[in-house]
Amino acid sequence: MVERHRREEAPQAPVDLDDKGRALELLLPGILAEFQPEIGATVNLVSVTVKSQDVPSVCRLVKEDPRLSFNFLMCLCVVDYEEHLQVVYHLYSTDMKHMMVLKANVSPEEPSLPSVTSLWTGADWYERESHDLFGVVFEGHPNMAPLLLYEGFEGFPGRRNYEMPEYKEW
Amino acid sequence: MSLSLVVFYLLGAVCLGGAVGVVVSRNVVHSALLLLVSLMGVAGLYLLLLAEFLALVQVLIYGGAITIIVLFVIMLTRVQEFRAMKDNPQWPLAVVAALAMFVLLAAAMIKGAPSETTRQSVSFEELGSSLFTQWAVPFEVASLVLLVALIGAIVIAREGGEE
Amino acid sequence: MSALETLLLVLAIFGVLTGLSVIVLSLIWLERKFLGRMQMRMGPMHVGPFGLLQPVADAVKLMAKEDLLSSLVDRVVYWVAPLAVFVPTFMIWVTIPVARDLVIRNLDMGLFYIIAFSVLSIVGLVTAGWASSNKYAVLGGFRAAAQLVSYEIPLILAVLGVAMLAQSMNLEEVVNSQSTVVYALVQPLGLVIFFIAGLAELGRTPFDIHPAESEVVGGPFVEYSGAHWAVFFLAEYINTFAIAALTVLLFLGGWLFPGISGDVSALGVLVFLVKTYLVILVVFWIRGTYPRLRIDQLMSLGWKVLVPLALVNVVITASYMFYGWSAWSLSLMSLAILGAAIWGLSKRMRTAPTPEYTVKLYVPAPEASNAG
Amino acid sequence: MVDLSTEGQLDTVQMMVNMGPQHPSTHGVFRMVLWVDGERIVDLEPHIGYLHRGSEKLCEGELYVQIVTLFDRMDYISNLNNEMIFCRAVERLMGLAVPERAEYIRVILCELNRVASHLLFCGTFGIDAGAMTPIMYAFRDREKIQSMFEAVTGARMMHNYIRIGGVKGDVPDDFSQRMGALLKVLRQGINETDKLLSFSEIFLARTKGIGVIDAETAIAYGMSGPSLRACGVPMDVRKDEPYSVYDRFDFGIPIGEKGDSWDRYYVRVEEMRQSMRIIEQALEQMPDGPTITPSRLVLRPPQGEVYVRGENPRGEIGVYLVSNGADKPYRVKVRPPSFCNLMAIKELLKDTYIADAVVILGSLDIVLGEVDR
Repeated sequence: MVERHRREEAPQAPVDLDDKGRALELLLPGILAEFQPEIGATVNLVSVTVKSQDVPSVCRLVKEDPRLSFNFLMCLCVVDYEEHLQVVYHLYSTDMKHMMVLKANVSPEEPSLPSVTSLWTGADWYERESHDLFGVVFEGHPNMAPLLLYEGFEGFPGRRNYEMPEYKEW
Repeated sequence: MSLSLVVFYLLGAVCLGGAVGVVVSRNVVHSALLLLVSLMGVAGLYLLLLAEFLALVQVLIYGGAITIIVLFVIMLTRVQEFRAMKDNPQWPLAVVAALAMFVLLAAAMIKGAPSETTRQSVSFEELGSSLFTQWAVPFEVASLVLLVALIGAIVIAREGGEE
Repeated sequence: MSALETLLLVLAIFGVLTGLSVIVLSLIWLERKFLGRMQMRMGPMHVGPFGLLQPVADAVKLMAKEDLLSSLVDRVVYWVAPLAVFVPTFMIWVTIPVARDLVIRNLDMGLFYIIAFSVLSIVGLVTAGWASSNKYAVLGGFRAAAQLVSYEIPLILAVLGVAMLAQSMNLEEVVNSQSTVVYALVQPLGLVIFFIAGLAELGRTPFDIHPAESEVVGGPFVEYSGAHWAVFFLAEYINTFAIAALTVLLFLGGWLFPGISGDVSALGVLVFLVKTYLVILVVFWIRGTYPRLRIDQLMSLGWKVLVPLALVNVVITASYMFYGWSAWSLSLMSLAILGAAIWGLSKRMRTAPTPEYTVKLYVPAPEASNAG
Repeated sequence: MVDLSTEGQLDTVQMMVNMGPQHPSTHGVFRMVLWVDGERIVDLEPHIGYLHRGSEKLCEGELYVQIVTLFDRMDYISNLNNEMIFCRAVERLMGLAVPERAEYIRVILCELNRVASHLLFCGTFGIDAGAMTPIMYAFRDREKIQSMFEAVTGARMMHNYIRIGGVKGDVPDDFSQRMGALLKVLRQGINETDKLLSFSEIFLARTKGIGVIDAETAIAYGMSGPSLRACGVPMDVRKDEPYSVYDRFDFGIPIGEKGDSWDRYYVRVEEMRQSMRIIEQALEQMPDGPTITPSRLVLRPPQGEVYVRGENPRGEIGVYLVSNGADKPYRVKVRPPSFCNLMAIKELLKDTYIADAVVILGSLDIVLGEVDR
């Protein structure tokens, strides 16, 4: 069975940023000041946590700011931390060749946040996938139809509290 | 009854049967195929009359080209609406027209039919040389008409394609 | 027509049918083996010596196969379509001679007859596509109609050139008139046009656009199985043989070969068959080498290149006939036009010489690569 | 009177063609609903998910060492690259050092895997374009690579050879010689395929200028790998952020110009040559030593999250790994390159012919196991 509780006693992985990451860590607070982001770091990347309604404006800012120019949406995913769902954007810049993580928390009951498809066309299927598996609704997405699951699938199988159906012979 | 007469009646039956089928069939594609059957019957009749060239032209032009184009058009366009068009309320008019045509032709045939025909085959060469000498002007006019039609078709097709 | 003549005719037809079946079996084996060798495979090898009985085994399998039928097919048309393809392909063999005087009926307008009847099989393909009630089949049927109708024209015009040279449409006379020099040398342009148009008529690579299995999954034949599919298959191979045979008869001297007297029928048949199989090997060779053209490229090749070239061919042949030029001047003109056409075509297809058609190699500056 | 005007009635019908999930040219169970006007594609709607096995979710229920096998089955054409990316993610999280020799073996096998993957692409792309011989040539060479893999890893496809902290075992004794011989054969084979297909007039006519995408749009869609490099963007993780020992080799990044199908094809052909250069250098530099850092069977990495990038044959793969300190990962998310490349299909196929659709889809070189996961 999946281990449900977080193991508080486990050691924390050390943060080990490279030069670009450290530069970003210094640069980001100034640029994103108005959104009051929580700026931290994962093991190898700078991570920025913002409020879910700020996501599009932050994304636009980091995409258009010449010092950052995050023009490449590397990955978009949802992590279910049970008390909240975290939508994680991995952003990359093809010019500066640096990368950052943008996070936004949404409530598991009514998860919804604005779509970023207008900024990165490639967010399209990622958002649909997240909708399929975690039930996160991306407002303003052109077509929220199921992508990986079939029409009428019940439940959100990506979430940790999803009960896998018993194995059945067809 | 000679063999050729039997063949004649058979081919006639094929022609008429096909033609009736074209009109009666509710399926447009079936109609087109029956049209082909009918036209092939006509080709057979030509053959029976020793007009080999005409028979082959019938096969080539009507069998090969016309029927395929008709099929092509039918399949490419909305078949459902063609089904509706088969219930054409103008059919009494068509019957009258067809009957009038029949009467006209029958009268002409009865009046003009020779009592005894001599069957003779026209050779390929004779046909060719007469077309290009004696009938050169009509032949050229005919090809000009076809050319005009061809260009017209291209112009019409282009208008839709490139605006 | 006496009873004996009728009997002979029936026997001849029966003989041709049997002969064609054997030839088709041999072609299937040859194609698989030849392609296999080209692709570094063995080809069939387990059934019979050298896999010779593989086509027979295949035929038996196809006959024994269950005929699957979609519930939406238009049954009558569906069953008639294979026949509509097969009958014309068989009928043209009435007038194709395989050696001097070895033909069912030597028609005076033999060439015209062949062309007229070969067109009819298109109807079969189109209706097969339509009756299958499968969209790939319909698409394939359309493709077949568009392609085959278009390529009839250059084919006929190329044949016309030969008919003009031979002053006859009788195939036997066409062959006999090549006793001094084969028309392939007199009219290389005509040969190339005829062969290309013939390939397109057969629907073989690079013109296998209507059965294109990677696009329309077999086109008109997609829904057919078992014996009905076998009939299409049979027709396709008979057609391949017919086009090769016509190439040989029209351009390569038929059963004539320097030093071999064509009067002996058996020898003539042998020469004819060897030539025909060589032409067929070229067809297979092309199949093993080239990708497939797209339908619009095929159409523009047909209408914008082959038809004008075929017309030019007819015109120069007519001038040659009319002004009584020597044969080698026609040959030279034909070659020159052919060369110019090939040069122009390759120039058009390649907008620039080869070196531009490579990708560049990007090597980042050393400091950039060491940054991480 | 009946209305005999043909206005609108005689328009050609737009036909809906369901291409896939069972179609010879969709490279797996991909489905495109095409609306075609004759042969021209008016609109299309791609559908994926037919091979969705929930790999990412499955990872949450497996031990770290077991997950490597799940990654094997994601992109089943480039198994070793996939194994590598996951192992690197765990190693990065744990700060686990990998022995030099293991790194070299990894690089050699991954690059060989890249060659195998691209060979398969060349063959299937030939099939898509209607040429039936290239795939036989390509498979002849690919078989040799698979045999090499078998000799090293013990399996032809699902290797499970790259392990967290190194590789399963050392390579056979005559590895260098055999690799040298293999590379020689491969070079020749690739040249043959190249001669047969790449510059054939018909192939050029079918692929040049077909499915053009410009760099900006490609980046917006998140395309990566050869498909992006064909647009002239030299983006390659092996150069941008060299992992493993890639910074020790001298190799170039082939980039295209126009971003059409031919560029996508030929970038891959050139990449095979570059990969072989890397392999040769790696074989020369390969040190002796252990091939795995001993670690416990049940790994418990520290809490934290990590995102690692890697260059797969199909494009940039990424693994986002969240650990809560347990013996199983809390969340694994893969950035599948084919998934992102395939997203651009709508853009690429607009207003092309059905025959082009097949070529363009083929030129993207997708693997549905990875798209659907």
